[in-house]
Amino acid sequence: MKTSDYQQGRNIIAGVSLVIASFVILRTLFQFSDYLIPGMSYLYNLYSGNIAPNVITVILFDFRGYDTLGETFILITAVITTTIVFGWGSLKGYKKKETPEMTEKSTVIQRLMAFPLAIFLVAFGVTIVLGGHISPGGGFPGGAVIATGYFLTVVIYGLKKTPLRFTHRYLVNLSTIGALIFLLTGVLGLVATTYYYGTGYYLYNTGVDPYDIIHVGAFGWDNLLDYPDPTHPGILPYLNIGVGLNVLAGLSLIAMFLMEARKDE
Amino acid sequence: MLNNSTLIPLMVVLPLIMAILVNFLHQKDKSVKFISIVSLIVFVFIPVVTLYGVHLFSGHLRTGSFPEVSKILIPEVYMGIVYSYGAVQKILMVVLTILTGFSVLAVINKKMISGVYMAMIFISLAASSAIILADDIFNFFVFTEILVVAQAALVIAVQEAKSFKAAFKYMIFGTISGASILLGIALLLGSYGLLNITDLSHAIQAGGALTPIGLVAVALLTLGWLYESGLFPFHIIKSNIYENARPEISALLQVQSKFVLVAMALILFRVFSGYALLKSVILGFAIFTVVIGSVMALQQVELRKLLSFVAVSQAGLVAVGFGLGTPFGIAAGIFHAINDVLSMAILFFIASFVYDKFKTTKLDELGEGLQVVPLVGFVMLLATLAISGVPPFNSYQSEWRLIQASAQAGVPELGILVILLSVATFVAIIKAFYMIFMKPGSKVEVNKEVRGNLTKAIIVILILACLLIGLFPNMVYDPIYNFVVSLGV
Amino acid sequence: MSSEVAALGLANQWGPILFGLVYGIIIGYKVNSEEIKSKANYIIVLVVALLIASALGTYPDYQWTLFGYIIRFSEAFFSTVIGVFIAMIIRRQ
Amino acid sequence: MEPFQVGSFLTAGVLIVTGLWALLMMDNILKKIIGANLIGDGVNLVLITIGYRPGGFIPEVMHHFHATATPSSYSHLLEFGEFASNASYSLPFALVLTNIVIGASTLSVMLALAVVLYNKYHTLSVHKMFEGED
Repeated sequence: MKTSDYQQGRNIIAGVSLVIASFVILRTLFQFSDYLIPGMSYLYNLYSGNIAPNVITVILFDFRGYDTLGETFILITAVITTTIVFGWGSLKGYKKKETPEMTEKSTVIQRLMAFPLAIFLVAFGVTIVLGGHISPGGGFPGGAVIATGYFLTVVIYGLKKTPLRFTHRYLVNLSTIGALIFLLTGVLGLVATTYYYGTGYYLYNTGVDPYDIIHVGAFGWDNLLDYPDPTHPGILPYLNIGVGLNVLAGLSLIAMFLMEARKDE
Repeated sequence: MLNNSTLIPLMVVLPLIMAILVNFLHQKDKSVKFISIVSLIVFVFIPVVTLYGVHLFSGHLRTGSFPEVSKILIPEVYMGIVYSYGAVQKILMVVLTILTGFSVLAVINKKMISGVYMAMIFISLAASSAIILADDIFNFFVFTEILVVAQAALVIAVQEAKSFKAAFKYMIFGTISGASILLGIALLLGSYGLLNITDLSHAIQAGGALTPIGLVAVALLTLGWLYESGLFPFHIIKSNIYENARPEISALLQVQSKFVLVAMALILFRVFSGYALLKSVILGFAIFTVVIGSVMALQQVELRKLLSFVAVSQAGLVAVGFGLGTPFGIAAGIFHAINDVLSMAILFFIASFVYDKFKTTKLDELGEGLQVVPLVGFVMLLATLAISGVPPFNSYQSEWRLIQASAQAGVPELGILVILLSVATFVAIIKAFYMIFMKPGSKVEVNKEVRGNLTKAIIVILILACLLIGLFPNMVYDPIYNFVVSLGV
Repeated sequence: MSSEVAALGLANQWGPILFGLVYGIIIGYKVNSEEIKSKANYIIVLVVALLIASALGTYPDYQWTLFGYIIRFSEAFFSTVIGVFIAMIIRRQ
Repeated sequence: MEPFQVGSFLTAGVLIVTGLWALLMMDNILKKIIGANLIGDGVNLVLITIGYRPGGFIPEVMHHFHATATPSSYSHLLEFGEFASNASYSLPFALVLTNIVIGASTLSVMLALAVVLYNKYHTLSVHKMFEGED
């Protein structure tokens, strides 16, 4: 067989390169700890306290906030791609179809506890989202927890009878709102710094104003961008809120699509 | 230090906002159409008016690095993300936005418009702009991942089994290359403590020879580069992608891939400028790509496959310019990338026209097209001349400069390779031209409803642009050369 | 400093409450409770929520101050739950 | 050289190698996807381990935080020197958070593609699925 010879040759090449790559990677990582330096982490730790207590959130949403924008958008891209894979209309069918196997499998205890637990997870997720600048957490973990709550009810009660009845359109709207909060907060920083300073900075933290560019407090509307909280973290919680909405909607949508598609076999 | 330039982030942010909006307005075709056309005009306009400079995201200025504690080798570092915008970026951005505009117009014209599809085009435009502009290695990584997913989505949208398989392969290898880029970044971050590309290159120069960790990082980043630009070990995956997308989208995909190639090669050269072996490795992979790509292009009997392999082999030629490693060679490589995307775009648009008009792109079945569409045939002939480097057109200028650069760099043999590639490309495409437009005995029906006036206009504009650059090459080449010299690679 | 912080927190902490309510209403707007037979569920929610909130509030490493942390944790948590119920009541009408 | 750190790096290396092996050598499409995810996890572990520092603080400026200051008084950036010289490295953690989301997104797209391919070919074997192609 010609194809199997070809396959075999390819396997041998793949195996040899795999062995070489494994050797190089393992050896490099074995030596790696001798070369480590604090680098920029030291600088971030040095200055982050000016903005919010949680250094990692400050890096994620302030120093490298633009990366986080990209991160938000890769989730949106994945959601849209999943939509394209299955087709926009593939979720319409579930209202007509009976999906008995889901509800029959779940026991009484599951059915009794799933909904309260889901509400608990939602509330817990919101707490994580809103506490991102003080304690470990933020928009991504919080949104993931909320989506877990939604998915729990879907697994126990089925997509048709679930008490948390998110529709496709609603989730798309939520993720649009979340992403727009992030994007437009950045544009607002750009516009405000251009207006007061002549040159603009995208995603400038207008609420904290660490470089004293727009003189927070001198004008009434500036204070709107400072989150009402004793730590005064500026725009970070707003970005967290937007990301949280986006992530909960995105992950729920992906889960919905993967769940529906499985039944279509 | 360059000044902060305000409008730079809008080149990425506006496409993202528009992508969100058109995704939101899915199924409202009229408003999607309106928004797309208006925003495309804005996208083309912004790179033209933006001033050269850097953009400091979140307003974080350059700060002292406390070398005794942080152990960073240079006295001052950028703490935030930085984008830099120079002459090369400007030219690449203008070409990218204009070609994206043409693709979007073609999509709108075919009534294939849908919100999600348009959103993916805008997101891929934003991601490739970010890759061109980024001066931060991790930001670069994030947007390459977005680009991979968005390109896969554009291929998936065809909804055929082959396109699903091509997209799946692309995603699987995309995760390998993404992981290898990130591991390379992690190794650099661990041993130099920096993410900004300018700072990183200064720190590596200040540190003397590369550490063993740094060597592995070079290898990993180069592996990622080979994948992102579709060079030798990954050429089949990339050509699969080009061939399975709609042809007018392939015109867009090849632009993005080639510009990612240029952007990432510039990053590699800036960061590891003192490392001589990198050039030879790149040259080796580039030569492999050129040879294999052109040989495979000669074998094909299907127009889209043929064009895909031509696109891959031309990407190899761009990489040859980088492999020479001299400023002259690098400038010639970038110049060739710009020339090549223009003429490849013409060929892909012609493929799209042929596909609409005759409902097939199999060369055996086509024929006698010149009597049906004489203008398209004439432009295809001109584009064939343009892509294979015949004098009045633009590729002649860049290939001539590549040959000169290889002679200067002490490898005149490469000049022969360039000429051979031109001949092979010419033969491959002229065969396609003959079989579509001249060969007697057509087996296909002509779809009379397809007028294709817009496609005709696009290809005429593009061939005029090719001619213009061919007649006045210094208009484009001089800024590129000055930019490359100023990088000091 | 801790009492100072706690006092400040009580005076100036309407952010988590407001946005917890907003989140709760957004999510609760889609809750349909017709399928749920037993109303006892809601009491379970509140009790479990209170217990876990206090348990997490006393977790030693992550607290700012014990009091401040419980306040901060609970306000977002309960305002979300309240928001969900408000939205459910609005839907019932 | 901290033995814990070296062990963690080696674990990450083993994860990456396992993932590569699954990706290149296994025939099942789901195993390939799991392998791809394992590689991402290994790289994440490398990044987390870079951030490790023996006896370091968690990177949160808790008791040092200038809580009572109002925003308008920040005319210059304050420095938290004592905290910064004791805290663990914080930048890699932020990068890991980004990479986790990237991994989840690519995973979801690949799973969706796997579902569609399974529905089309009724097999999970990549070999059979890609039969007849070069």
